[in-house]
Amino acid sequence: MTPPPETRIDVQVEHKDAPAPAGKKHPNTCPKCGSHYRDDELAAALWVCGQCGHHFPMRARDRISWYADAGSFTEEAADVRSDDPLAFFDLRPYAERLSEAELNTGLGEAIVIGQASLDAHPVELAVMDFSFMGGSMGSAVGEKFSRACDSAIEQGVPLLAVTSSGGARMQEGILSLMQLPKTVCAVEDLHDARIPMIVVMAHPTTAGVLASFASLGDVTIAEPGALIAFTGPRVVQQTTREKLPDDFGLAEQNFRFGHVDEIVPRPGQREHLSRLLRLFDGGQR
Amino acid sequence: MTPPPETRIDVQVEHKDAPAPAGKKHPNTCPKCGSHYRDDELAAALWVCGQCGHHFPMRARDRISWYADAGSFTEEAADVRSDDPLAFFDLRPYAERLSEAELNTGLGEAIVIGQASLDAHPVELAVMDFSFMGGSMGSAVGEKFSRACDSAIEQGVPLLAVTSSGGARMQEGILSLMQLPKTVCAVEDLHDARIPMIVVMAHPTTAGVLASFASLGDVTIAEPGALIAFTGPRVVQQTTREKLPDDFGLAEQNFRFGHVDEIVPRPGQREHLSRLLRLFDGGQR
Amino acid sequence: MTERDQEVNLRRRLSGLSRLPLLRGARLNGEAERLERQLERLKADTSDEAIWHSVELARHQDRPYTLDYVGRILDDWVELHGDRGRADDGALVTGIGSLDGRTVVLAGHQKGRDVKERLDRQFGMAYPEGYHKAMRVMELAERFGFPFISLVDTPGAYPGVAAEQHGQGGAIARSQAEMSRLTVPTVACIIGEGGSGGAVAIAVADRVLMQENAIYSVITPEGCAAILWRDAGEAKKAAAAFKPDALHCLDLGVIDGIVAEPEQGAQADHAEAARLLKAALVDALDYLEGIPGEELRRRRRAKFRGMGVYA
Amino acid sequence: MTERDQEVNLRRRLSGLSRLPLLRGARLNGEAERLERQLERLKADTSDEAIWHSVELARHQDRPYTLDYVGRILDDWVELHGDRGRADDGALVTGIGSLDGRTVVLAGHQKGRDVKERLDRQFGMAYPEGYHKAMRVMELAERFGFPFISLVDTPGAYPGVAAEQHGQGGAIARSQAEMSRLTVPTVACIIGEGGSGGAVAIAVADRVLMQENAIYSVITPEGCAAILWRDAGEAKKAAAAFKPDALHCLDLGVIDGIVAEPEQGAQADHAEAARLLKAALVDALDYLEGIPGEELRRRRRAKFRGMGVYA
Ligand SMILES: [Zn+2]
Ligand SMILES: [Zn+2]
Repeated sequence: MTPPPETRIDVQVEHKDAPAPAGKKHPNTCPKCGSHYRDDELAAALWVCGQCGHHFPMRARDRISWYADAGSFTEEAADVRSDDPLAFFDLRPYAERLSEAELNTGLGEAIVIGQASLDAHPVELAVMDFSFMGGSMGSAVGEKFSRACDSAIEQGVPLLAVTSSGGARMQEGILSLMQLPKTVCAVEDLHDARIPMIVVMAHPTTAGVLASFASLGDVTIAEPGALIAFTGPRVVQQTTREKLPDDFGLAEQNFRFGHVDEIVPRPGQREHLSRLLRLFDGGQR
Repeated sequence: MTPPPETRIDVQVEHKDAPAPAGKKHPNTCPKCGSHYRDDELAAALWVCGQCGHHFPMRARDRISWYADAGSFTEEAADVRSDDPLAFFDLRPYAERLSEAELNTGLGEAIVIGQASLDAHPVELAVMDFSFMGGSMGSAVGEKFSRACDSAIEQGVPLLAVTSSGGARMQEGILSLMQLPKTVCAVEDLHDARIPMIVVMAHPTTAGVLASFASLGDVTIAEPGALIAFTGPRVVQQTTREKLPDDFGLAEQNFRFGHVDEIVPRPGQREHLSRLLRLFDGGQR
Repeated sequence: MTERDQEVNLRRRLSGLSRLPLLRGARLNGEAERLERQLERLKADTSDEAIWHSVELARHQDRPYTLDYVGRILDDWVELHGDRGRADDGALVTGIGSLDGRTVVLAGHQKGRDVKERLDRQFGMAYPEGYHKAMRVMELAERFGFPFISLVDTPGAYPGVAAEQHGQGGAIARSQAEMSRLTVPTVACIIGEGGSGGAVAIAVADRVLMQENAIYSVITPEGCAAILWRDAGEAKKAAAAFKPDALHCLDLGVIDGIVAEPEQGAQADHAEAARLLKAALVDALDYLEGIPGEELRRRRRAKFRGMGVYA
Repeated sequence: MTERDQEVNLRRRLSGLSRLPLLRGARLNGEAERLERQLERLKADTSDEAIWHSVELARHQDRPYTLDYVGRILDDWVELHGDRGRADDGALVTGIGSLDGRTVVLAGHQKGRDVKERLDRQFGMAYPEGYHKAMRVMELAERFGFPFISLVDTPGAYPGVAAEQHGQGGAIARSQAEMSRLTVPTVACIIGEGGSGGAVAIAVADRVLMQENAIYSVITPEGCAAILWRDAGEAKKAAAAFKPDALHCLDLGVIDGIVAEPEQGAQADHAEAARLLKAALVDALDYLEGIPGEELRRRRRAKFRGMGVYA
């Protein structure tokens, strides 16, 4: 596993409910208990705080290196890039934000897809990366996720999706909203082919991604402390003035309310996923 | 519409949650507002209190005479009777209770089924009668309801079921419980044949009947004030010591919680049902 | 694209559309000229004001809501209540009715007309229970082969604590999934605000229509402005940037047709707005009804899977 | 029927059963002799005491519960939580596991072992949410062709205010309906208390088995006594009258086979009880797996539709 090229998370303005950017603090400072880590220490610990168990964000390529058996990953659709159909311009042009994100993250988009094996079980991976414009879903993310579904069907192997997203990418306007039904239809095609999808919800899984493919897993696990909400706490409070429960929107609350199958800390994830893949391999049809 | 042969409701011990038997009071005394009615007055008003709208129990044959176009009803399976497979004996033998119920009600069992038309729409009717051992469901009731499903399939007409029951008939032991999956399977056969079922829940629709075919209607209407509960208020209170809401288990609460489509007082029922039958007749398949 | 290119592009699309069976009724009803006028208006449409006018009309307090249309376009109507699990959500109404001799199942967001009704119906913002109710009637439509029609008019799904706890995201996802599985003809029309996930939850249809002054967007203009401009007051600027109006949605391939409104907007003449909507719905159903169910589903999924622009 | 007739009748049934493929495993494992012994015991079984003994063993506090069996009979196991709507009901556990090399989906009521767990799991009495969770995993089984196994052990569905408000009756009905629709092999086993609607909700299976000392009944003995004898203390009398024991359920055609328990009862030797249960489940699946899905469903419905005795 190689350490990530850049561990700082660019929250930008895309995601309104992510934890506040670390500001002056060193990015490897645990926001929960204040412990400091060197990059290599944190990487070796799967970006989990050794003191308190806080799960730091994990980059897509790091997660793939970790999940996939050594050398087994073959990336797909790496050339798919976002376009700018609305010539969108807010405080800065969308095109400029895209270029900057690519430069900062070394990624072409907020999701990486490809074929791999996990503990010798062949699997299709679709892993989101929050550092690319808050993991927001535009046309390119929707297209790449859909292609992952098709590739899983073609290979006849399960799809393992890891979500981390602030929602739809509003710079693509209504087309970003259309990525919801687009990815939903892709999952339904997957299910018609009787291919399972396992979803791992990482921090944060919100808005348009939660309201589409992320919620359609046959089995859904969440990382501890991950925010999993359609509407984040700030907007809920501003809109309704309701008093929010302490664990509002967190994985733990979602588990209690029946929305995820299990909360699995990173150290146990690979074994958990391997067991699931083994089980899905044992059907009679 | 002929007045019922016997309007007194024999609650017996079968139904634990029905309103207390009227005791010394005249059976035509409204339990809600105390108004008195002659038999013919009450019958002419569809057994609805003119003062307060309370819905008195309605006998199966009266309801059939009312719903069915004049002369259109042809009874089916009238000869199906309960048996006594366990030779059940509590304070009195089951066989004796059955004979008495038949004598008192003029019915062979707690449900009457047959073909009819309602506003010229052909329909299969399955109407329960609470006066026959509290409308409890034993093997004969399960069989007759199932035959109504088959008859509806054979004719290709909707099934209209009216429920009023204290639950499974425990004198038939485990066989009475098996009427739940039996009637559920009959409804599923009906649905596979794309035949609709409309359910009218009358007071009380509880326990085993609510937990089987009564809950599987494509459209479900309830009569005002009807008790609709799997476990009735007395047992809930005795078991859990919870404070019960005022309208616990009533049709109105069930409507608020999303379990019935509409509460329709008797004077509007026939038109409501006619409209539904007309709509179900207008499909494209 | 220059403005000129844009106009040419749209003219081509509109003229193409007028040849589609979908718009047969439009021609018959003299809507072709209306589309021409829309096109004329488009030339001025690059102004913030023109798009903002649509936003205002889409949210106009006198605009007809779902039940206003139901009363005018359906001959028979029985509202079906409740999700069979927890609640009856007044922000999303469902029922079975008769449209021009055809039995249809309908679901639509419902805003309130007066203060009390607005609160009761949460301003047309549904809880997960609303989407569960919609899924229930979709299954009813599927079982009996009734076409499914949805009328979309919501600022978005309800953003509350209980709504989140009850699974707002999952409900919206599953409602879309349910629509993508149907083998009956499905038509959606955005009749006011098509706000984000709460809107698309019931709009995964074979034919997605939009009224002339309706809007369809990933976020409210105010929400977008608050995030991207850091100032909710910049809503006009945001709307101009993300272009939620019907013509741009048509241009982007997101909708299949535009339903004309009375000259001053649907709020000015409910009866006429209903007549135009009814004609468009009937035309869409006429067009769809010959197509086998499996083929409908295949085409529907292919259409949505083709949405988006990427390099 | 005289006692003599009853015995003859049962002997005929048992000998018939031992020739069924279902009991192939039983023969191999020497269960035939066990059945003989059961038959011997039956002669004394007309006494209230013998039936009551089953009631006591079925509710024995040391009796193995669903998760005790899961840990012993499945090689892999991943518990699946939550109904995707409102809650994760601990009174009914669901998951996916591997039984003798076959992936299966399993659902079972779960009582608590200590005071805290008993309260957390409501003594194995599920809310509607529990049945919704069960339906969710049934759909998972159906989608991927995994056999569905249920272990039944509940005094009944939870009798509470919220349970009623959330639709207890409808949930039980729909869970049965869902089972009646499955095209995968389904096996249910009553492993303790098979209490009323809460039990049958997950027991509409191709093969319904009962452990030797389990009970299956329309109401608890105490509940029946309270209503019919007007005295809950007459529970023994009630149990003797409605006969909830396995042999009588077999005699009435309600179950398809009896799973032997260790000599003193399942509570005395969990490992042996699990071994016997596993063998019976594997046999049942072996028998069912050759039958096409549509045929399984047809036969399953025909079986339940044939239940009951009437004149
Ligand atoms: Zn820490
Ligand atoms: Zn009165």
